[in-house]
Amino acid sequence: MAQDTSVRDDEAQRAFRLKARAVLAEQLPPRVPGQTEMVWDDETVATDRRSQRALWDAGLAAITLPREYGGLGLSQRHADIFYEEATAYRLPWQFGIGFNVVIPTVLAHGTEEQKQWVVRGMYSGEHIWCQLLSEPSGGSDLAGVLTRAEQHGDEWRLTGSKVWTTGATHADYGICLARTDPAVPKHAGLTMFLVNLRQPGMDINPITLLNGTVEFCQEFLDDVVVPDKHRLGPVGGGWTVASTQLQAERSGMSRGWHEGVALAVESPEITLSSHYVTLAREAGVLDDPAARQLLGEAFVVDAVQKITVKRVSQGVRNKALPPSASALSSLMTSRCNIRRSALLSAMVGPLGVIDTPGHEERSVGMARVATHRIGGGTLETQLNSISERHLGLPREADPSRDVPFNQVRTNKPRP
Amino acid sequence: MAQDTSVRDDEAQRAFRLKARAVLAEQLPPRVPGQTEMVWDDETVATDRRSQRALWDAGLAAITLPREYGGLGLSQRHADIFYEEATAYRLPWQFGIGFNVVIPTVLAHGTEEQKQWVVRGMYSGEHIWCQLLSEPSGGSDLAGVLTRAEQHGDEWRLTGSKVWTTGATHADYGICLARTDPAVPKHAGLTMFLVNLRQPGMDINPITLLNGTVEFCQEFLDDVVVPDKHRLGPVGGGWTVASTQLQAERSGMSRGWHEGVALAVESPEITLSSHYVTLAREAGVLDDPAARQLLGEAFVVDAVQKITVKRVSQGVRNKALPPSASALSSLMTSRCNIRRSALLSAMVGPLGVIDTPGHEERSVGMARVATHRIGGGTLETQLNSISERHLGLPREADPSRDVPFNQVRTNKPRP
Amino acid sequence: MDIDLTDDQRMLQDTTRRFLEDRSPVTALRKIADNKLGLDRAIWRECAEQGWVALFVPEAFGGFSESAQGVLDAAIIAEETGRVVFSGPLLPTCVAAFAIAQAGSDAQREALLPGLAAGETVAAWCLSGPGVRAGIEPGGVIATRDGDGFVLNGTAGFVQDAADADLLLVTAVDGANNNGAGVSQFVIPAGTAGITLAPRNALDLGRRLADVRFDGVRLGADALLGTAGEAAAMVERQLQLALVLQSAETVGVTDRALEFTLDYMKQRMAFGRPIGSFQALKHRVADHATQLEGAKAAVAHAARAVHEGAADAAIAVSVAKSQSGRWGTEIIRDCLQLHGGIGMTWEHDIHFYLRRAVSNEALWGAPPVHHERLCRLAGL
Amino acid sequence: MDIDLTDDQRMLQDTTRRFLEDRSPVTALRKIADNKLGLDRAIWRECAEQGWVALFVPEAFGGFSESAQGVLDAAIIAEETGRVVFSGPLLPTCVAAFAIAQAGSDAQREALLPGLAAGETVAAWCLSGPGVRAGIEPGGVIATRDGDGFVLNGTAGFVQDAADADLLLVTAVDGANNNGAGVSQFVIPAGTAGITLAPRNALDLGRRLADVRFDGVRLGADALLGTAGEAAAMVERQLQLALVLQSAETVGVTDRALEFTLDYMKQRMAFGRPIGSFQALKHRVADHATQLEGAKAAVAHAARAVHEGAADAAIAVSVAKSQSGRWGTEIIRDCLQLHGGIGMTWEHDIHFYLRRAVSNEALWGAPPVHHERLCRLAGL
Repeated sequence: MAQDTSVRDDEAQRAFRLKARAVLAEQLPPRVPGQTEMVWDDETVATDRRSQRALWDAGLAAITLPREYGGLGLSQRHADIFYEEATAYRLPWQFGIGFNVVIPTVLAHGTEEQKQWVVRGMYSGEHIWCQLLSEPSGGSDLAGVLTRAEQHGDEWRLTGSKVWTTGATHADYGICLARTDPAVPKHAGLTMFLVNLRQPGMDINPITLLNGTVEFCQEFLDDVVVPDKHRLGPVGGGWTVASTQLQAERSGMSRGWHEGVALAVESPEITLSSHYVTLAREAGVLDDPAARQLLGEAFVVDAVQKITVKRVSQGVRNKALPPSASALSSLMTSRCNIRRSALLSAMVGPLGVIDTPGHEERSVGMARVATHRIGGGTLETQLNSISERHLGLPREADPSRDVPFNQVRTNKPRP
Repeated sequence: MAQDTSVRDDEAQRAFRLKARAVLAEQLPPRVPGQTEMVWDDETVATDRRSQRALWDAGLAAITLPREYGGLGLSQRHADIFYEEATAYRLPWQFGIGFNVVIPTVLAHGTEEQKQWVVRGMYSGEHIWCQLLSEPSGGSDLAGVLTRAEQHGDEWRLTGSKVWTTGATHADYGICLARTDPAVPKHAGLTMFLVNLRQPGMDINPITLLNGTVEFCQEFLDDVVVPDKHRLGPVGGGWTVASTQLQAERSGMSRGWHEGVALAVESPEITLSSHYVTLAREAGVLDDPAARQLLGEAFVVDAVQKITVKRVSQGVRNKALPPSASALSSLMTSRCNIRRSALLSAMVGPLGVIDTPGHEERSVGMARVATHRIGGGTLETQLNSISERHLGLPREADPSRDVPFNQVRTNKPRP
Repeated sequence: MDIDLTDDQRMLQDTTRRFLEDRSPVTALRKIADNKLGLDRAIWRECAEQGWVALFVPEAFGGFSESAQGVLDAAIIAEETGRVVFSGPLLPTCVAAFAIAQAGSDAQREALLPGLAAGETVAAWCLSGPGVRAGIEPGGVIATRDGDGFVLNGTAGFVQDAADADLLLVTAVDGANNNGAGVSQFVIPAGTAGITLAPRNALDLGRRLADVRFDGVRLGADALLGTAGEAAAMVERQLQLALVLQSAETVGVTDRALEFTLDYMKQRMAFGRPIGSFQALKHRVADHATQLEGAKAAVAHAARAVHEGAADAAIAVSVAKSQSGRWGTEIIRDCLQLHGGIGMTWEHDIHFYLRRAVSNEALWGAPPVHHERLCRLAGL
Repeated sequence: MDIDLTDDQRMLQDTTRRFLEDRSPVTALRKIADNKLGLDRAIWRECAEQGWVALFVPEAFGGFSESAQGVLDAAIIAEETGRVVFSGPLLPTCVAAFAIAQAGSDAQREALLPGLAAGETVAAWCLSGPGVRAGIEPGGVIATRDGDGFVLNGTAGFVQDAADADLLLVTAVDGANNNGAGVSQFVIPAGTAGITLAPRNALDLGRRLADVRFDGVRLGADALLGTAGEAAAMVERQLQLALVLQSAETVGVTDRALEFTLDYMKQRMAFGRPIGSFQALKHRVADHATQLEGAKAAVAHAARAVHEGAADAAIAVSVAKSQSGRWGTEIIRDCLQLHGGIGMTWEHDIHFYLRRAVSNEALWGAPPVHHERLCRLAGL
């Protein structure tokens, strides 16, 4: 549970803590342990919008943001206090991408007017934001976007397709990278836009994943209109903006979308998963030394994943590790997921490939099928990032880097 | 044991078989099961030279080579018959690299005089041949050799260093790739030579490996003289010759240095290693289900290695697989060695890191240290070879390919 | 399969591949999965007309086992079924036909084999119990003597196509009054009184699995296959055949998945070049090709050993199962990864391949079960 | 170690690194290996003067355990010793000092601690037997009551620096006449009558290991450490300290090997470019860096948990051992591979690193031993 640091509060901090405690108790729903944080159903989204609005109205939102943009202008310590108090409540998770990715990007590259509008719209619970970044044709090559933006007077028209968007079904706005000049090298011809998702020409389709769940969307943009005042950064400066965005995404994933809350909620000690024990007991293998080897290693995998992510998060936050280290957490999580699925599958043998009513044994085999993660970039992106940014090995040659983009071999956009 | 196919012999083949049987029984030492084939001590080398001479004198050497170069001009079937009969004897293994690598290369690129001289010298037991190929500075980049050859009238002077040479301490000649023109791109400036190893300026040093054994040599060449008549192929044509050599080496490693004899000697059935069983019994873990898992998997690793190497060898021989497939055998062997060492180490735990007098348990831990193989190229060479030659994936870009060699960044030659 | 197929074998391979691509491509499986359909008996009849079961049935009963290389040819077919993640009852029906042809009475052979060979009769094989140790050992069903006949009690687990089967080949351990620790086999109509089915949702969307429960199922002496209490050796031979078919299928699944992954890597562009030109990806698939070659070698060796009744047949099938099972999953898992995001979607076929591989790895004894079996075969 | 060291800790790390690079670099180990030398007591005295053992010794007996963060600081030192594959008795001497400081009588503490702290006395720890299950459980030596004293019989295995030790910390299970299934500990001079040594050639050329045999070794009551039959909890705490030191050492070994491998990859050219620019190699070391970060996290967590006596200390040391042991070997094995041919030679240092990693993985319980221990700690 939360590490109570209230003994260190000064008077103002104490007052802030008590206000937060009262408002949270009155306005926010309780946290249900084990509940998925990012769940995109109408009811949850409505609840989260209400929660965010309540925090805003009570003066508990945008704690560390500058006052001139509607923030409270308080210290990181105040934010930590808020999260210490908030551990028992469901926070408005659906705004996490906005807070962690969109805000830093807009504050770094936006106009005064954009900063005002985005901060207020988001922190008041009105606007949920998403990222329109990857494209079906593009894979890991984010600078290779095919979505075109053409200027018509005071507005831009965007046409193309984006994919792997979290929350597009419920979001109001998205930041969207588009190509404004295909005749220059790929990084130079990009521009970033703030796009209204609720408009004609914007077709949003949930993607069914191989396990039948829906977590992401694909969007088709057909002459979607963006006023020029919603262009973020200069024309042709999109890659610089996207770099801020990607860095913010990496840091955010490393810290957690609601920074601090995960650390505060989680036990600092290593625990041995009772789920695995139940699995082993129900499979009847608790007395089998070979199965116990698999179980024991699964405990290790869990523990190492947890403490590595915690160490990296803490290191990046304290600047003991460079921001590039955050890819270590992503990769460790991928590797642990793969290994865990192999261990538990081996432990339950044939029981892993059938569904036992009322239990989740089926997930044992399903986890073997669905080890792949794309959140935060593919495995390959993480491996490149660690070796190049974190270990300082030479960057992979990119022969498409200096060629006019319209001369680069690309994939056809999928229909 | 040998698969006796004598029922299929025609009359001439029957006569050849009987002659081989008689000569082998009279002239060759028996095969000692488990004896290392390529062992470079004076006594073994002398024995092998005598054996080779005896086979030559009896008309049992160079069976399939053309008569004009001193061969017998007989069919592959005769060679098979010879190897069927030879399974009980120690064959002159030290000549294997000569037979399998040097002969095909010289027959493809040599002058008439060179062919005559090399075939007779080698098959009569007089000349043992080795390959002076890799260099300390070069690694897997074989076309990047730094050893220089300069022409002085009718002869060439070679200066540089070669490494990972098998048998240089006892060999008489070597084929040696050297750079004759550093001002052209790397593949274009090479020439191949037939070099006498027993001459001034040739300094041969055995290399002690990490486990204390000696299997390879490093040579320093300081103005070593090669007459121009011992240049193999045209000046600047060395890479073409080396390609033949490398292909011959790959095929030879896949077939085994004495083609056919390994297949004929080995049981066609899968056997479960009694060595592992002994190890498990002496460690006292035969009744431990977790240890039995490791033992059982070690049986699988052994069996898969054996039957994969056999399948690939047979496939390449019968042209059911392309020659590029031979790298599959090398890679499988590497992977199996690594996995086996991990399994057996886990099985014996602490006993793997101490030496038990009179037993080879120490090899369990030592095998963890010495899993790396460089025979036939590093793991990386095998992986490149399989993905590019066998699977047809695009070749790795080589930015040094088209640049004059003296403008390429290279490693300093080691002293 | 063998590295150099005979002309007949190559023709069988080609014919089977074309037949399956035409009549039962992966889109058929997608339709089954989307609509939760059961066994398509019409397709299975067509398969049988191709001679798939007839390989194990004597000519006198509608087959051609005398003229065919039963196990070798069946392994070629099984590998092809893997390439399309075929969903029919090849394995249990072939095992049943083999069992009845080898051990059945004249009456049983006459009554049952023609229907099996023609694809009119579908068989399911009840071998082991429903628990974690299921797979290669009988034990879920107990047979006790009852006058001239027998009574069966217990549950068989992971029974493929039990719901659609006409015939059950039941492997039972003998109760105390029935020859002690022996094993007996019975061939009985699926509708025999006292049998109930509990279907299980399977990870493999093309495999219908069920628990089959026997509650005091009374059988006449004519239901017995072979000699009571002495079926263990026959069961071992059936298991060997099943493992060859399963491992060959896994090889086909893996081979095809790696094949279309390589195609994808050659076509898919990133950073202006095909992703197959990235060395890290190339090295991964080089390892996959190598381990797959190992699985092919192991299955070819096992098929030949079982076909010829070689001394190492029991060992060879466990080696083939371990290698194909472990690496099938591992290779296709990484192939899915190599597809990037599209590989994670329901609309891409690769998850069907991976589901089959994971399922095959776990059924008929996961690799650990075969590692333990190899220790026992080594006399330990 | 912790991701954010205090200034004091950073200074300790720097000082220790410079001291070791100056006084005991890898060339010292090479000299030992080439000439089969024993323990260099002069160097060990210098190490002790750095305060390595004093961390566990109260000030009254020549140490400064009151002012130091014993386990945390010792782990920092152990990590540094790993970086140079140090060959001295850090682990057994620290464990002995810790044991005597915690459980010793005043007489024992007065007589023994000053010598240990000063590096004049070298200790060896006899914990378990010589067999495959050695590592974390007492059992090789049996103690039986003999009047006021005790008699020891049996063999302790894998005892580090036994041949050079002045002092043995012996962990014995109690014979039938001695409190049943309890565990007792004794601190005795290495030269006590009835003790014989059988040195074993070790894979790790910087580790001198021996079997220590006890044949009716008679001890007075003053040799007993703590209470007869009730040492189990103390032994567990000693084991936790040993595992922290060993795992921290492995992390140091691995960290340094990966570090010089990365340097090599940045400098070594092939095909006109540094080999570190090849993506396949880059991806391998990216994985290594990640698993090494996992080992660092696990060791840091374990050191803190043991230092603070946290509820998860027993779990944490097994996690640290499993992660550092498995990946230490695996990472350095591949680092050796990444060096190409030169890595295979005696003249390159990397084999010393790999030998230490393989040895550390196997001693004090190989990972499988700790996986089983975790199951027991989970109450299973």
